[in-house]
Amino acid sequence: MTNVKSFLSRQDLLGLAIIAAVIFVLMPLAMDIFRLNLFGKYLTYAFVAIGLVLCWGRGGILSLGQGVFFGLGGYCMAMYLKLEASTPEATAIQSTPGIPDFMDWNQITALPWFWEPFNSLTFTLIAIFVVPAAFAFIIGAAMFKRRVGGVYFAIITQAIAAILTILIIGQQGYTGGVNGITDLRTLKGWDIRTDEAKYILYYVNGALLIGALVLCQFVLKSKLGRLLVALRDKEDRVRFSGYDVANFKIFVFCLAAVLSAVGGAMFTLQVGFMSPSFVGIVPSIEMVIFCAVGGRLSIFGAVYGTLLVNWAKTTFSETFPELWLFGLGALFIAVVLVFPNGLAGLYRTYLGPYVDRWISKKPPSGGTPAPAATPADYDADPAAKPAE
Amino acid sequence: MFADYTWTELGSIFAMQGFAGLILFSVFVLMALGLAIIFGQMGVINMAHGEFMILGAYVTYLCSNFVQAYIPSLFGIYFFFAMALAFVAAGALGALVEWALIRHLYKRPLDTLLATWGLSLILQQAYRSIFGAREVGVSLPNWLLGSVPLTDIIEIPINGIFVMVLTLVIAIGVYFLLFRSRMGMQTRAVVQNRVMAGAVGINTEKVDRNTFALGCGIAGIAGSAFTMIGSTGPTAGQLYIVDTFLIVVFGGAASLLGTIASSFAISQAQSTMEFFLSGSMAKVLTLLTVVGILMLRPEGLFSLKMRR
Amino acid sequence: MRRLKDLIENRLSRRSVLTGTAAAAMLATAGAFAPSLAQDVNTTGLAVTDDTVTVGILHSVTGTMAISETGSVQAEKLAIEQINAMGGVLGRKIEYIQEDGASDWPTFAEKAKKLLVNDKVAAVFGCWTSASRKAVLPVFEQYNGMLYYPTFYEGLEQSPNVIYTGQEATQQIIAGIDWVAKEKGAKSFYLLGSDYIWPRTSNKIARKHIEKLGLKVVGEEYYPLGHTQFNSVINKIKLKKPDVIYAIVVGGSNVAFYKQLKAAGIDMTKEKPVLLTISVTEDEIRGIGGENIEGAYAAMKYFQSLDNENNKEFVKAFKEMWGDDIVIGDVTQAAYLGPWLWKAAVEKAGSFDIDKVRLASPGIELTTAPEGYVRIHENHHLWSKTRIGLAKTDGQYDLVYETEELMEPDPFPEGYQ
Amino acid sequence: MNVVSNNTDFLLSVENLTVSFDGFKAVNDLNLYVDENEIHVIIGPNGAGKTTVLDLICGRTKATDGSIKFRNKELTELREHEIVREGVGRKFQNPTIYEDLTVFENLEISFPRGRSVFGALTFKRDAEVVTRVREIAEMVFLDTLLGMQAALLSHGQKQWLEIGMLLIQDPELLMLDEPVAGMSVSERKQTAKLLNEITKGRSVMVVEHDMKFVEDIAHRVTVMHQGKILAEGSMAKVQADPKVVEVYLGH
Repeated sequence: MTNVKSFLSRQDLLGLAIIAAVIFVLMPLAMDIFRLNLFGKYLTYAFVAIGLVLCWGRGGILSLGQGVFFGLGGYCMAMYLKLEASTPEATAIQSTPGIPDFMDWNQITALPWFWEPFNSLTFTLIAIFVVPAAFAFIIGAAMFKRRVGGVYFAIITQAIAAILTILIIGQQGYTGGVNGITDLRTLKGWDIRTDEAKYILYYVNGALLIGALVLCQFVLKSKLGRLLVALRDKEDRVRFSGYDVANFKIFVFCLAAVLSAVGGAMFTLQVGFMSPSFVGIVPSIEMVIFCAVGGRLSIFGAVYGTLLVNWAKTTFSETFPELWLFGLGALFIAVVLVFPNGLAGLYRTYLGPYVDRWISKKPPSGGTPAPAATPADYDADPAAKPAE
Repeated sequence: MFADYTWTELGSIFAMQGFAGLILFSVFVLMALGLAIIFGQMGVINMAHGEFMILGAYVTYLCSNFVQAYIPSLFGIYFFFAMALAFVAAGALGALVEWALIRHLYKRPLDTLLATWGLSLILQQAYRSIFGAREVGVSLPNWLLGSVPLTDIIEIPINGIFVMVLTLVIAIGVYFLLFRSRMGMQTRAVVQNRVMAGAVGINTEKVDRNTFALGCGIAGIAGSAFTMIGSTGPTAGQLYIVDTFLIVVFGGAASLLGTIASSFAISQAQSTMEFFLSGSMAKVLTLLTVVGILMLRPEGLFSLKMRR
Repeated sequence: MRRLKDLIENRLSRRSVLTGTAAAAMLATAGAFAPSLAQDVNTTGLAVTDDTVTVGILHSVTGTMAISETGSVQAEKLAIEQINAMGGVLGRKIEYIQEDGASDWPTFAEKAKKLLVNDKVAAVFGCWTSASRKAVLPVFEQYNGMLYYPTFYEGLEQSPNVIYTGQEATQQIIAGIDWVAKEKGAKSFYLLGSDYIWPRTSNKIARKHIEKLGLKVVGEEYYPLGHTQFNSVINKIKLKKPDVIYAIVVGGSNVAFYKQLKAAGIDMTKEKPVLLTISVTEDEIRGIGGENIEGAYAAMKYFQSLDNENNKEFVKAFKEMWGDDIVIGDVTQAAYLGPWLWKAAVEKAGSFDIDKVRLASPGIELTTAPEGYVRIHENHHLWSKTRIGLAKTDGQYDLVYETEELMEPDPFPEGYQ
Repeated sequence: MNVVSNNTDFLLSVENLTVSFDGFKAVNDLNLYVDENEIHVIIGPNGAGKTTVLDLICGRTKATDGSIKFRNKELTELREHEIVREGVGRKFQNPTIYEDLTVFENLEISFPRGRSVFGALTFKRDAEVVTRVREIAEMVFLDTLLGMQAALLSHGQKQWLEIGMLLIQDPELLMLDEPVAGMSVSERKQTAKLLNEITKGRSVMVVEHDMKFVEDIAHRVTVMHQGKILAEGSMAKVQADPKVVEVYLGH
C-alpha cells in the first residue's frame, strides 16, 4: 500500500479520474437534485456490481444472492435510523412509545434484544461491515471447504435469498415485514431528507465508491487478483501449488458481501427506507446483469454497466413500459451470446488501443517483450476472456 | 395439540396429511423432472423452466376456451388433448430455444443461467402482452373437480389423484425413454462421452436438442396439470423456480432417481411441518434444512462416487 | 390511541372553525360559477393554468402488481374524463401525468417525488399495496402533496396528506363478522392469510372482535406470498371443523387456495363451513374461476352487481370506455371516487392549494358514488356501508346484506390491537 | 493391519493402499516405495489404477485403507495443499496451467511464498522472485516467452510450463502423469533431458505409456494391473516378465 503507483497504472488512474469527474462534477452540474438522488441510488448498486466482478468475473464464483448482503447492510443502517426516528416523544401516540411504529402495530411491547445495539451509531457502522462479512463467511466456509462451486453455489445462494425474504416478511414485528423499514428521518439529528443532505450523501456515496474501486484495484493487482483468475481456470492446479483454495474464495466472497452491504447502507441513507424487495431473487439476479453488461472482468465497466442498465430501466419503463422487459431479457441474452465482455470488452476492442497509446506515448507491447522488459510487462491483459 | 381429538380423527388426519404429502410429492416430481433431465443430462440451468410450465398452462387455457366455444361435447375430455398440445408446444419452443441459444453455451453453464433468465423475462412479457396481465381462469370439466369421500373426514381430491397418476405415467414414460429406448441410450452416451458418442455416429446436436425439448415438454405437461391446483398468470412461473432447483440439486444432479427421492423427502418434510407450524415457518424451515444438508453433502442425496 | 384521535380532531376542527366552513362553501360556489385567475386559486406554484390543472396517476403498469392496479388506473381515467366532460374543476380541465411504479417500492417513491417536485401536480391518485403507500408517504408529507389511495387496507395510519378512499380494516371486518355470527350462527372461526401486514393486522382485529362476541378462533395460519400448496391447511380446517373460514389470501395464492379447497371437498355452497373473505373482489374471481369460489361470501363496500342508479351508470360508462368484458371490483370503484372527492374538496376550498384542499376535505360528501353515499371522515377515511356478497359461478357477487348505517372508519381501533 | 513400517530409507512408502469406488477396488492393497533421487516409472494398461495412485498420494482422492508415508509423515490425513507444502508436487495428465495468465505469472503464482490470503495480498514481485522465475523458465525452455499468454503456447510448451511450475516449488517428490503425451520427438528428447537434470536432489514418479521414453529415464519400473502390482524392477527385468507380456499382449 506504500506506493499507489504499484497497483494503479496510468490507465487505471485515468479510469478513476473519469469516473470521479462524472460523479463529482458532471452529474451534479447536469442534473437537478431529484435526478441526482436517483443517480446516487444507482451508484449504490455499483458497489454490488464491483463486488461481483471480483467474485464472479475474476474468481468464477457466481452468487445469485448478493441482494442478501445489500439488504443486510441496508437493514443495519435502517434499524439505526428507525430507532433514532422512534424517540418516545415522536412516538407518543403508540401504546408503547419509544419503539418503532411497526413493532407497536404488531403488539410488541419492548425493543427486541437484537435491536438494542443499533441505538449506537458506532455499533451500526461496525455491523454494516461485520454482519454481512460474518454471514458470507459462514456460507462461504460451509460451501467452499466442501468444494461446492459453480452452478450449485449459484442455486444455493439463490435459495438463501429466498429464505431471507420469507423470513423478513414473516417476522414483520421485528423487521417491518413486506413494507420494510420506512419513514427514516434523521442521522444524529441531521435531517437526511433535505436537498442539502441529499447532496452531501451523494458525495459521500461517490467518495466511498471511488474508495471501493481503489481497494478492488489493489486486490486485483496483487497476487491474490491473479490467483483468482488462476482459480477460475484451474482450481486443482492452484490447490496443488500449495494454496488453500477455499480461503481465497471465502475472502473474495466476504469482500464482495461487504461491498454490497456498504452499497445497501448508502441506499438506505439516500432513499430513506429499506424493504425486502431488495433482498430477494429478482434484484439479486438483476445485480448480476449490471455487472455482466459492464463487463464482468472490469470494475470500471461494472460501474458504467450499472448506470447504463438503470438509466435504461428508468427511461424505457417510463416511455415504453411494455418493451422494457423485452429489452431487459434481450440484454441478458445479448450480453451472454454477443458481447460477453460487456462494455469493458467493447471499450478494449475499439477504444482501448488508442487510449493506451495516447497515455503511454509508446507503442503497445507485443507478444514477446524485449529481454530488458520490466516485470510489469509480464502481466496478462486482465480482460482476456470471460469466466465460464 | 392432539388432546382435543379422538383417535379416529387423528388417524384420519394423518391419513389425509399423508395424502397431501403425496400430492405435494407428485407436484414436485412433475415440476422437477423436466428440469432434472435438462440439468442432469446436459448440465444446463434452465431458469425459464417455470415459464415453459406456464406456456403449458396457457395452452390448456386456450384449449378449454376453444373446446367450450366450438365443441362443447368434448369438454369432458379436452384436458388430455390440452396436455398433449402443451407438451408439443413447450417442446417445440424448447427445441427452438436450444437451437438459438443454448447450443452456443454448453461450455458456459453459468452463462446459460443468465441467458435463460433473460428468456424468462421475455416470455413473461410475451404472456402479458398476449393474454393480459391478469391471471386467467381455466375451466375444468366437472369430473376433475370435487373429491371422493372415503370416511366422514377423509376425502381424497380427484385432481390430486389425477396429478399422482399423471406423475406416475410420466415418470415411467421418462424411464423408458431414457433407459430403454434408442434415443435414451444415445442421450446417455452423449452425457458420458460427447466426443466418443459423436465419433460412433450419434448426432450429438440432435440428441441435445431432443433432450432439451423433452425436458421443456414435460414442463409443459406439468404446467397444464397445474391449472387444476394453481394460478395461471404471466409471472406465476417464477414461483416455482427456487423449489424446483433445490429439489434437483438436493437429489443429486445426475440422478433422476435422486430427484424423485428428494421430491419425496422435501414434500413429506414440508407437509409434516406445515401441519405443526404455520405455513410460512414450515417453508423457511424446509428450505433451511435442505440448504443445510446441501452444505454438508454438496453432491446431493444420490450420487455415484466417481473417479475424477 | 385516543390521544391521537383527539389531537387530530381538535386540530382539524379548530382550523375549520378558523377558515370557516360557511366561507369555504361560498367560495366553492363562487368558484364553480366564475372561473378565477390561476394565481388566485393556486398560491403555491402548482401546475395550474387558467384552463388546465395537472394531476398525477401513480400505479404499477409493469411487474407483479400490474395485474391488480390496472383497474384502478382505468377507473381514475374514467373519472377524470367524466369530470372534464362536466366542465372540469374550477373551470379547468384536468390533465394527468401517468407514472409507472413498476411494482417496486423505491420506484413509487421516486415517481411520487417526480410528480410533486418536477411536475407540481395538484393531486396524485395512486398506489395499491401498503408497501408502496408506506414508501411514498414520507415524500407526500415532505413535499406536501395530496394522495388519494384506493385500496382497502390494514389501517394504523392517518396522514394529513392522504385521503383513503378504500375501507380500513375494521369497516370490512367488524360488519362481516357480526353478520356471520348473527345470520349464520357461526361459533368458531379459522383465520387464514397470506403472510404480510394486511392479512396479519386484519386477522388480529378479527380475532379480537370474534373473542369480544364470545366466539372462538380455532386456528390462525399464514402462508408466504405466492404459495401454491394449501392441502395441509385444508386438512387442518377439516380437523377443526370451524363454522367460518376467514380467508385473506391474495394474489396467485388465491387461485391455488380456492381450487384446492373445492377439490378437497369443502363445499362452500353448503350451510357450513361458511367462507368469508375480505380479499377477493370480482377482479380476483376472474383468475380463480367462478365455479371454484361459488358460495363464498365477501365483505367489502362495493360489488359490481349493486342495484342502484349511480352504479348502473358507472358500470355502463366503465364498459363503454374499457370494453365489455371488464369486471369492476371494490378497489376499482374506490379509485373512481378519488378524482370526484378531490374535485369536491377543491371546489369547496375554492383553491387548488394543498393545505386548503386538505382542510376542506373532511365532511365532503358524494351522493353520486356508485356504492351510494360516502363522506370523508375527519380522519381522512370514508364513511361507507359494508356489504356482504355471495359469489356466483358467473364471477359476480349477489348482495345479501348491507349495513344499515355508514360504518365509521377507525384506523386506530381501540381494543383491537 | 500390517506392522507400520518406520523405514526411513525411503522417501515415500505406500503400504496396503486400497481405494474403492462403490465397491470397485481401483487400487487394491498396494505397496510401493520410492527412493531418494530415483526416477520411478509406473506403467500398466489403461484402467490399471496408475493415475489413481498419484491421486491418492497427492490427496486428490482419499484412501479407503492403508498408509502413505512421506519422510515418515502420514499423508492420508493431510489436505492437498498441506501435502504440497510437505514437498510433493503433482503434474496432471492434461497440461493444467492458467491459460489467461502469462508464462511469468504462471510461474510466479507457483513460487512458494505468500500462500495465505494475507500473504497473497501483500506479495511483492521482488528481485528474488524475478530471478527465480527466469531461472526456472530457462530450465524449461520458456525463457523467451515469459510475457506470452499461456493459452498461446504449444502443447509441449504447456507441459513444460507445468513442470516448471512444479520445479519452482522445489519439491522433494515430483509426480508426473504422462509428461510427454502429445509431444513431438524432439520435444520428448528435450523432456527426457530435463527430467534427468531435475532429479538431482529429488525423486520423480512418472506414469507413462511411451516405452521408449520410459527406457530412457526409468531407474525403476512398477507394472500395475487391475489395481495391483504385477511386477517391479529395472526396465529390462520387467520387460522379460511373462506376466507383463501377457497383460500387454492380451490372451
